[in-house]
Amino acid sequence: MLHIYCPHCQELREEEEFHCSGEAHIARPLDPDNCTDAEWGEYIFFRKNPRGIQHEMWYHTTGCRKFFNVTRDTQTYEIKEVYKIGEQPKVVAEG
Amino acid sequence: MSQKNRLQSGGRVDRSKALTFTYNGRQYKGYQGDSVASALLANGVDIVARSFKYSRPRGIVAAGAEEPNAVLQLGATEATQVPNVRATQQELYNGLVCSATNGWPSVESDWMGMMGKLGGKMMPPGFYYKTFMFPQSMWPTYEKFIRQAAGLGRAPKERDQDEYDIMNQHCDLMVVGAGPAGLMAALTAARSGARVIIADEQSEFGGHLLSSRERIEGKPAADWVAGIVAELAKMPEVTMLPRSVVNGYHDHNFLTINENRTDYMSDKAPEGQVRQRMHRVRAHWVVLATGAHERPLVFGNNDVPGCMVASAVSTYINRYGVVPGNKLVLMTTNDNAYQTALDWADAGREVVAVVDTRSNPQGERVEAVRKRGIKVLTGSGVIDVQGKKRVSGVSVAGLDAKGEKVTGNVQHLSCDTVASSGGWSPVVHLSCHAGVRPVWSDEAIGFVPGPSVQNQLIAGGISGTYALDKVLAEGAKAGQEAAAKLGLQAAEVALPNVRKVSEGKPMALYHIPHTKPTSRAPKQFVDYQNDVTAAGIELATREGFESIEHVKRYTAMGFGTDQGKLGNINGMAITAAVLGKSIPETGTTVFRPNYTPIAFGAIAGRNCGPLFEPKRFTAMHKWHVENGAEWEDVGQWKRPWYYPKQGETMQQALDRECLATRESVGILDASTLGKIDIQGKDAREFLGRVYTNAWAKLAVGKCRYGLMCGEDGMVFDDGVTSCLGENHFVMTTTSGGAAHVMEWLELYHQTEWPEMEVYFTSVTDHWATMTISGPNSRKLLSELCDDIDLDKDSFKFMDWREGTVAGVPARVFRISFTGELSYEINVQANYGLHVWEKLFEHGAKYNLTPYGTETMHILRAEKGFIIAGQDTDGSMTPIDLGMSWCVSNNKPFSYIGKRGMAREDCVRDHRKQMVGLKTKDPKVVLPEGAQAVADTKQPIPMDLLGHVSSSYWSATLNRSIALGFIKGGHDRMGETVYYPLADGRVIEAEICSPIFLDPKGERQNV
Amino acid sequence: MSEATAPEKEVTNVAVMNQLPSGDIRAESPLHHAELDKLAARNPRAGGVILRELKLLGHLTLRGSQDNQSFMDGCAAVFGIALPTKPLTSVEKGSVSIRWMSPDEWLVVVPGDQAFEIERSLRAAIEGHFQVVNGSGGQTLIELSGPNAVDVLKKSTVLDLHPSQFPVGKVAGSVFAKATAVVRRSGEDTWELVVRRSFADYIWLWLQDASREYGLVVKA
Amino acid sequence: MQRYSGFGLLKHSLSYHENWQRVWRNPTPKKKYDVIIIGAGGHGLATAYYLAKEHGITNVAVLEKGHLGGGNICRNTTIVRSNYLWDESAALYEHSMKLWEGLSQELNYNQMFSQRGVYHTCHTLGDLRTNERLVYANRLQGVDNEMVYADQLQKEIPALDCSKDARYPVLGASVQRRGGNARHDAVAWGYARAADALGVDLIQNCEVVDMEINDGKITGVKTKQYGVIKADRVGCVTAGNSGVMAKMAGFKLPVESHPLQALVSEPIKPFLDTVVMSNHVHGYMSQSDKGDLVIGAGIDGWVGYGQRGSYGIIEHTIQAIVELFPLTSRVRMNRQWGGIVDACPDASPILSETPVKNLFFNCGWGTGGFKGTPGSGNVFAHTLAHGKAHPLAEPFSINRFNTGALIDEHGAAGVAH
Ligand SMILES: Cc1cc2nc3c(=O)[nH]c(=O)nc-3n(C[C@H](O)[C@H](O)[C@H](O)COP(=O)(O)OP(=O)(O)OC[C@H]3O[C@@H](n4cnc5c(N)ncnc54)[C@H](O)[C@@H]3O)c2cc1C
Ligand SMILES: NC(=O)c1ccc[n+]([C@@H]2O[C@H](COP(=O)([O-])OP(=O)(O)OC[C@H]3O[C@@H](n4cnc5c(N)ncnc54)[C@H](O)[C@@H]3O)[C@@H](O)[C@H]2O)c1
Ligand SMILES: Cc1cc2nc3c(=O)[nH]c(=O)nc-3n(C[C@H](O)[C@H](O)[C@H](O)COP(=O)(O)O)c2cc1C
Ligand SMILES: [Zn+2]
Repeated sequence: MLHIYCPHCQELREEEEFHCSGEAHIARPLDPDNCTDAEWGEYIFFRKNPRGIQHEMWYHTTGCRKFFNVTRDTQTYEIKEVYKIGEQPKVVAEG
Repeated sequence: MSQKNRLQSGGRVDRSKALTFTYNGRQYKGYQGDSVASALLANGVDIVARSFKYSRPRGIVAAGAEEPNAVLQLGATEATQVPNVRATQQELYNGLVCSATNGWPSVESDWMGMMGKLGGKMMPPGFYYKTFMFPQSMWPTYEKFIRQAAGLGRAPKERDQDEYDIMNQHCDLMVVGAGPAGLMAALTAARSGARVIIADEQSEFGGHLLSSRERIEGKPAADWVAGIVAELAKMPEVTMLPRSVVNGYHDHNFLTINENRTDYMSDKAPEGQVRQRMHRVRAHWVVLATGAHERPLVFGNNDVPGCMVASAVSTYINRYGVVPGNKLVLMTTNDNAYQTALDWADAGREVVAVVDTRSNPQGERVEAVRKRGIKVLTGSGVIDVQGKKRVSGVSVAGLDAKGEKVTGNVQHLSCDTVASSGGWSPVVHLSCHAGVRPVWSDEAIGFVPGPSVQNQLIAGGISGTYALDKVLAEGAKAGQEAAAKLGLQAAEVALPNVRKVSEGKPMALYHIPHTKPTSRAPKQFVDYQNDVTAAGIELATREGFESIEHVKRYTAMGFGTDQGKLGNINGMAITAAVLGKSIPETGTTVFRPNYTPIAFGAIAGRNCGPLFEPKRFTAMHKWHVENGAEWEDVGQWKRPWYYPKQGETMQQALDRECLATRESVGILDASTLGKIDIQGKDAREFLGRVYTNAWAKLAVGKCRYGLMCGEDGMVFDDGVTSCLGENHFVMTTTSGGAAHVMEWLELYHQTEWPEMEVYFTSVTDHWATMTISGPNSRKLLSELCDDIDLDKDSFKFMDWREGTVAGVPARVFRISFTGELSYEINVQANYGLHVWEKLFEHGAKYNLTPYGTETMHILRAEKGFIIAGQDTDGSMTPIDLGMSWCVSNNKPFSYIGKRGMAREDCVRDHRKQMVGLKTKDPKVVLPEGAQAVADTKQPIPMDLLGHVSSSYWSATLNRSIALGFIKGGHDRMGETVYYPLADGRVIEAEICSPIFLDPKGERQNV
Repeated sequence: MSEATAPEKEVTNVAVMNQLPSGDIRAESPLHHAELDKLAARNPRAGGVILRELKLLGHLTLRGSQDNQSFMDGCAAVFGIALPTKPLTSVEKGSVSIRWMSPDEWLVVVPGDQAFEIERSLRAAIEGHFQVVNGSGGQTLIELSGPNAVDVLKKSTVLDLHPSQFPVGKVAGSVFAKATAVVRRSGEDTWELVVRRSFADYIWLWLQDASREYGLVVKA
Repeated sequence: MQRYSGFGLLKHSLSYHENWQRVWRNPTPKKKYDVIIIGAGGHGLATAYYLAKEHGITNVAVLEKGHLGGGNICRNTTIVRSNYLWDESAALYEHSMKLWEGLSQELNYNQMFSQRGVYHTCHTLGDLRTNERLVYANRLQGVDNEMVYADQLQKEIPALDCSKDARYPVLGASVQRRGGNARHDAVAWGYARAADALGVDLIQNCEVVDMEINDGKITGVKTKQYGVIKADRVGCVTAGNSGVMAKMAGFKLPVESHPLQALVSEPIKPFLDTVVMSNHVHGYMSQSDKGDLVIGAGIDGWVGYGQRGSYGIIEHTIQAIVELFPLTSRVRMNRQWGGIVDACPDASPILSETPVKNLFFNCGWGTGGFKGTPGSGNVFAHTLAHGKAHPLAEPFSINRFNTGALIDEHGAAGVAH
C-alpha cells in the first residue's frame, strides 16, 4: 500500500485516496493533424514502462482533486519525490 | 479420560477453572489457559491427524504458529465451523468442539493408511504429473478421487452470523512481537513519547518468557513481563494488541493485524461483539521482534506421534503444566535444548538419554544435565524411530564429525517421546513480505532479515540473537533508535539484570544420516503437512529440479497451512547438500503474507451483504419504492427499471409505459445523470476541445448534444450541455460515466491547458431531474409553472428556461430523449420529491405514467438514439455510429478524438457501422447480442457482420425494432442479414435506418 | 426570480439563481429516509457515539486563484473572514464555516437561506476568473460526537485522526467506507462529515453498523 | 525421453526411485543458435517445443534469467477458456484450446487439464448483454459458450449465492463448459521436458542484458552470465519484462507492466467444482486439485515490477468472494502473491515482427495468457520458423496501435484472468 505525499494537501495520504494515471510528461502533440499515424500511436499507446525510476501522474481523487507527479522506483516501490504538474523531476534514471 | 499428563502444579493454566471440550466426538477436560494442543496432550491424545499423502498417523510436534500437524476442524454448530485451526494456536474454552480433519473412518484407525502403505511407494514427489494420463477420458474420474482425498477441513454449510470489522491505525512505531525484545522496544519508544502499537499473536504478552524458567531481576521472567505490561497499559499513546497476528507487512510500512477478539472464548461472538478485527496500520517505524522457531531434526520415521520439537516440550511443561510423555530421548545439535531434558526431569519423568550430534559438548546446561545423572550420548544421532501410533523406541548411531555419515554401532533405546533440536530459525517472514530476501548468517545458523528500504528495525531472536541479556539490550536499542529517527528525545531505559549462561558452539546439522542411503532409509520427513521427505527432495534434484523454487513446487514443500515454518530450512539444507552447494547459494523460497491464515470474513470486514457497495439513491427514491419499481443497477445507482402494476408482466408494463408516454405523458427520474457546472471565459473553447462538435455559437438559453471521444477517436460518453450564461455551462454525462468525465476534464485542464480560465464542479447530486415526456407534457407543465412562456415558438426545442415549477425554482430544459415533446425539470434536490409529487397530483388527468430505464431505452431506440456503453463498446467512432452530424471538422483546435478518428483503420471501408434492423417477421424480437451473417450455410467459423446492440418490442410501432452493427452497414440499407440463434432458429432482418419513428423529428417540435 | 438574476447575468455572464422556494414547501434532506427525528425520539440516551444531521444548510463551492487579489479580498469582505489558505484547515465566523478543499477550492457552509444572497454578493464583489456553485441540495452534514466517535471514524476512513495529526479545525477529504466524505474536526470529540446526497443512505447504514458495539444515540 | 506411466511408477518404486532420468539437461550454451528464445515461461517453452517438433528447428536455445517456469506461468490462477469476443482472438484462443485438449498425452506429462467449466456471472443488464453477445459470437466462431440463468445456475453451483437480495444479484452466467483449469507448473515442466528431449537447450540463470543489432538486424543477444550468444532469429517472450527488453532493442511497446495479485485459501474439502468469475463484483475463484481455493482479481493501477501489489486489491477481492460465496467467510486465506503482467491497451496480446529485423516479440498477454500458452507457442514457432507472422498472429501485430485496428477485449477479458 503506497503512502503518497500530496504536494497540494502537503501531507502523506493513503493510496486509496489516489488514482494513478500513468506515465508523466507525455505532452499532447501541438499539431495533431500533422502527426503521422505512427506519431499519434506513440502518443496515445506507447510507454517507457521502465523497471526502475519512473515519473508518473497521480490524481488525488478523494482529496484536492489535483494531478501531480511522482518519481517512483517501480522495482522497490519507493517514492523518491513528488512534484507539481509543470515542474521537472530532480531524481532521474541513469543512462 | 483423566488428564494423565497434567502436572499437579506449575504453568500458567488456572486449575480452578476446569473446561470441557469435545475432540472427535469424545469429551475431555482442560483448564483455562490451555491451548487445544496442551489440553489434548494433557489427556494423552497422541494422534491428531493423518498425513495427506501416506495417511500416516501424526501427533502434535510444536507449540505455536509453526505446528504442521494438529490442524483441526473447529465449531459446535454448522454456521460456526472453521476449517484448519491449529490446535497450538487455539485457546481452549468451555464447550469447544473440534475434530481431526483427515482419516477414514477415524484418525485412530485409518483405512487410507493401508492404501498409503501400499501406494506410498508409488507416490514420490510429482507422481501425479507422471500418471493418470491414460486413457485421456478418465482424467475427470481420477481427479474426483484426488480431490476427495485432498483438502484438510471443510467450509461451513451455513452462513456465518458473526460481525467483523476493519480499523485504520496510524502510529509512530509498530512493534511486532511482545517477547522480551518487543517489550523492551515498545517500552523504550513509549517512554520517549512515541505513539506505539505492540501486537502479539499469543494470548498473553511475553513470548518465550511465558514458557521459560529464566529469571529477570531475580524474579521469574513472567513477573517481569507483568510489570512491563502494566506500565505500557497505563500509557495513553500505547495500543496493546494481544491475540493479534501481524499477518502482512506491506510497502511503505503498511501492516495488517488480525485481532482475535472473541474466538478464544466462544464459537460465536457474544451478542454485540465483533468476532475479529483487522487493523490496517500505517507506521512510521517498525520494529520486528518476532523471535525464532526451533528447527526439528530430520531423521527416520520422525513423524511418529511422540516426536516433537524440544522447545515445544519445554513449553508444554513450563507454560501448561503438561508433560507430553513418560520417557524422553532428546536429540540436539546445541546446548540450548538441554534445558528440555532438565525440564522433563524436573517434571518427575524419565530422561532416557540426550543424544548430541556434537562430539564434545561442554556448556553450562550440558554440565547440569550430566550432573543430574542423565546419559549423554555424544557424536551420535537418532537415525530411526520405532512405533506406529506412538514412539516406542529409537535407534541411535554414532556419526562422523560433520554429521554426514553413520559411523558407530546402532543401539536401541526405548522411550515414548523424542524431542529434537537442530537450532533456531529466526522468524524473518514479515521482513520478506515487501520483497526483501533474507540473508544467511553462519553465526546464527539461520537466515536473518535482509536490508530493507522500509523504516524497519529488528531486535531479538529475529536477528539471530538468543541470549536473553542481549535480546533485551537489542530491544531497548531498537526502541531508542526508532525514537531518535522519529525526532524524539530517546529515553534511557535501564537494562534488567539477567544471569548469563555460557554455551558451547552449536553444530550446523539438519538431516541425520541413516545406515542406508536416504532413498532406502525409513521416511525422513521434512515437511510433515505435505509428506515431503528427504528422499523426495533428493529425488527432485536428481530429476533436475535443482532450483530451490523448483524443489518447493515439485515436492510441495512449504505449500501447507504452516507455510514451511518448521521444515523449510531443513529442506533447503538438504537440497544444498545434494547439490554440493552452500545454503545461501541454494537460497530460500519467498515468504509471503499471511504469516498465519486469516478468515476471509475478517479481511472483508463490514463490506459484505448490504454494505458491499453503496447504493446510490435519488431524491425521489422513496416514491419509487412506494410505487413498486423494479430496479436496475446502473453503476452504484439504483434506478427504477419499470413499474409493474398488479398482475402485469414486464412486457405489459413496458407497453403501457411506452404508449402512455407517446400518447399522453410519461415521467422519468433522470437525476442520476452526471452534471457538471462549468464556469469561466474559456468554458466554451474547452467544450469545443473535449466534444467532437462545435460549441462556438451556442447561445445563452440553448442546449446542445455532444459526443466525447478519447484520443483514439472512440466514443466514450455523451450528453447534453446547456449554455446558462456566456461563461457558464452545465454539462450532463451518462450516469455511469460521471466520475470519469469529471476526471477527464480536470486532466486536460490541469495538465494540458492550465492557461484556460475554466472551473468544473460536480452538481450531480444537487439537482433532482425529472423528465416529462409526451404530447401532454406541455399542458402538464403549464399547470405547475406560470412564469415561463411555454409557447412552442418562445420556448423551443433545445432551449432552456428558468422558472418556477410547483412553487420551486427550476431550470427547465426542452430536450428530448424520447422524440416526444419533453421537458427536463431540474430543481434543488431537497425539493425533488415535492415537485415530483405535485406533477403526479396534476398529472392524473393526463394519465401521467412513471417509466423506468427500460421504457426510456425503448423510446430512444425508436428514435435511433444511442446509449453510450450499450450501443458503444469503445471501438466505435462517431462516424461508425452514423453521427457525422455531431463531428465538426472546421474547429480551429484539433479537438480530442479528431486525430484518432483519422487513423488508417478508422477510415477504411467496411467498418462495423450502426444501422437499424427490422425483422422480417415483425413479431419476432431479435435477441441483443445476436450476430449477423450474410449466409447461414457457410462453415464455422462464420464471417460475422456485427451484433445487435439494442433490441425491443415497440408497442408504438406494433413491431420489433433493433439497432445493431453491420460491416459497411451504412451502404447496405435494404439488404437482408441473418441471425442464427443457439436453438438453431435463424432470424432474418432487413437493414434500415436506425430511426424508426418520426424521422423528421416533428413530434418533439410541436 | 428570473428578474432577480437578469442583471447578474450581464455582469458576470453567469446564471445565478435563487433555488429556494419562497412559499412554505417542505424540503427533504438527503437523510430523510432515515427518519432521524423518530429515532431521536425513541433512542436511548447513552452511547459512545452521538449522531446528528445538520441539515438543509447552504453549501457553496468556491473556486478561484489565491493569486487573484480581487477574489481573495472579495471573499474576505463577503464572509467577514479570509479564506483559509493553509492546506487542510478551516475557518469559522458566526454561522459561516469555510473549508479548504484544494489550493483553488473551498467549501463554504452557511445557513440554508443565505446561500443565494452570498453567491450574489460574491459575484458582485469579485472580478476576474472564479466559480461559485450552489450545491446545497447535493450534500449534507453529519455531526458525530461522543467518546467513540473517533473509533467509528477509524473504521470508516484512512485518515490519521490523532489530535497531533488532526487538530480541531482540520479538514480533509477522504474515502469514507466505500464512499467519500469531507471530515472536519469541530471539537475535541466532535466531527463533521460532509457527504453526498446519493451516498447518504449508505453512509447512514454504515454508521449504524459500525457504531453498534458502542451504542449509537441519534439527536434531532 | 523416458516415458511416464503408472506402470513406470511401479517399476521405479521397486528400485527406490533411484533411476529416474533428469527431466531436462543443464547444458552450457553454444556460441550460436538458429533461434534464441528469451524467456523460459510457458510461452517461451511452448515456442521452443513447437519449433523443434513442427518445424524441425532444434538448434534452439531458451535463455532464462532465473529458473524456468518461475515467471507468471507459476503464479497464475490457471483459468483456461477460449470464449473471447472478436474473431481474431476467438480464433487464436480456440486454436490454443484445441491444443490443450490432448496436451497431457502429447507431452506425456499430466497437465491436469480439467474441463470443469468456466462461468462468467452477470449481475447487471449490461453484464447480461455483454455475455449474451459473447455467446452468440462464439457459437458462430466455433467456440462453445452458453447462457444459464439464475435458477439453473444455483443448481449448477450450489455454493454461489444467487439470491435476489444480494447487492448485485446474480442474474445469470455465460459458461464455457470446455473451459477449466490446468496445473500451471505442469505446463512449464511438460513443455520444457519435451523441448529438451527434442534437442532444445534450456539455459537457466542466463539473463539477457542487451541485444546485438547491426544494420537494423539482430545477430545475437548479450547475456550476463555467458556473454554474447549469436542467433539468426530471436523471439522475445518475456511477459512482464517485455518493456525492458524492447528498450534494449531500441523501441517502445504499447505495454505497461502492472502487478496482478492472486491468493489461495487453506486447502479444504471439495467446495467448488468449477471456475466462477465475476467482472462486476470483481473476483474469480476455482478450487485446485490440492483443495485450496484459488482466487484473483484485477491489476494494481500502477506500474510495478515487484511481484507484489497493494493490499487494497486483496481486500476488495475477498469482499467479492465472500459476497459471491458467503460460506467462505470462515475459510481462511493462506497466501497471496503477485506477478508482473504486461498489459496492452486493448487487452489483446502482441505476436509480432518488430522494427528490428529477425527479432520477434510475443508479449502483452497481460492478465490472461496462461490459457493461450499452447496456441501462442504454436503460432509463434511458425512465425519464427518462417520469419513472418502466422496468419492467426497477423492481426496481433504491434502496428495495430498505429493504424487503430485494435482488438478490444476488455469486455471479454473483464477482471483479470
Ligand atoms: C496472478 C496472475 C493470475 C493470472 N491468471 C491467469 C488465468 O487465470 N488465466 C490465464 O490465461 N492467464 C492468467 N494470467 C496471465 C498469465 O500468467 C500470463 O499471461 C502468462 O503466463 C505469460 O506468459 P509466460 O508464461 O510465458 O510468462 P512468464 O512465465 O512470465 O515468462 C517470462 C519469462 O521470461 C523471463 N525473462 C524476462 N526477462 C528476461 C531476460 N532479460 N533474460 C532472460 N529471461 C528473461 C522471466 O524470468 C520469465 O521466466 C495470470 C497472471 C498472474 C500474474
Ligand atoms: N538458543 C537460545 O538460547 C534461544 C533460542 C530461541 C529463543 N530464546 C529465547 O527467546 C527469546 C527471544 O526473544 P524475542 O523477543 O526475540 O522472541 P520471542 O520468541 O520471545 O517473542 C516473539 C513473539 O513474537 C510473536 N510473533 C511472531 N510473529 C508474529 C506475528 N507475525 N504477529 C504477531 N506476533 C508474532 C510470537 O508469538 C512471540 O510471542 C529470549 O527470551 C531468548 O532467551 C533463546
Ligand atoms: C494455482 C496456484 C495454486 C497455489 N496454491 C498454493 C498453495 O496451496 N499453497 C501455497 O503456499 N502456495 C500456493 N501457490 C502460490 C505459490 O506458493 C507462490 O506464491 C506462487 O507460485 C508465486 O511465487 P512466489 O510467491 O515464490 O513469488 C499457488 C500458486 C498457484 C499459481
Ligand atoms: Zn491533495
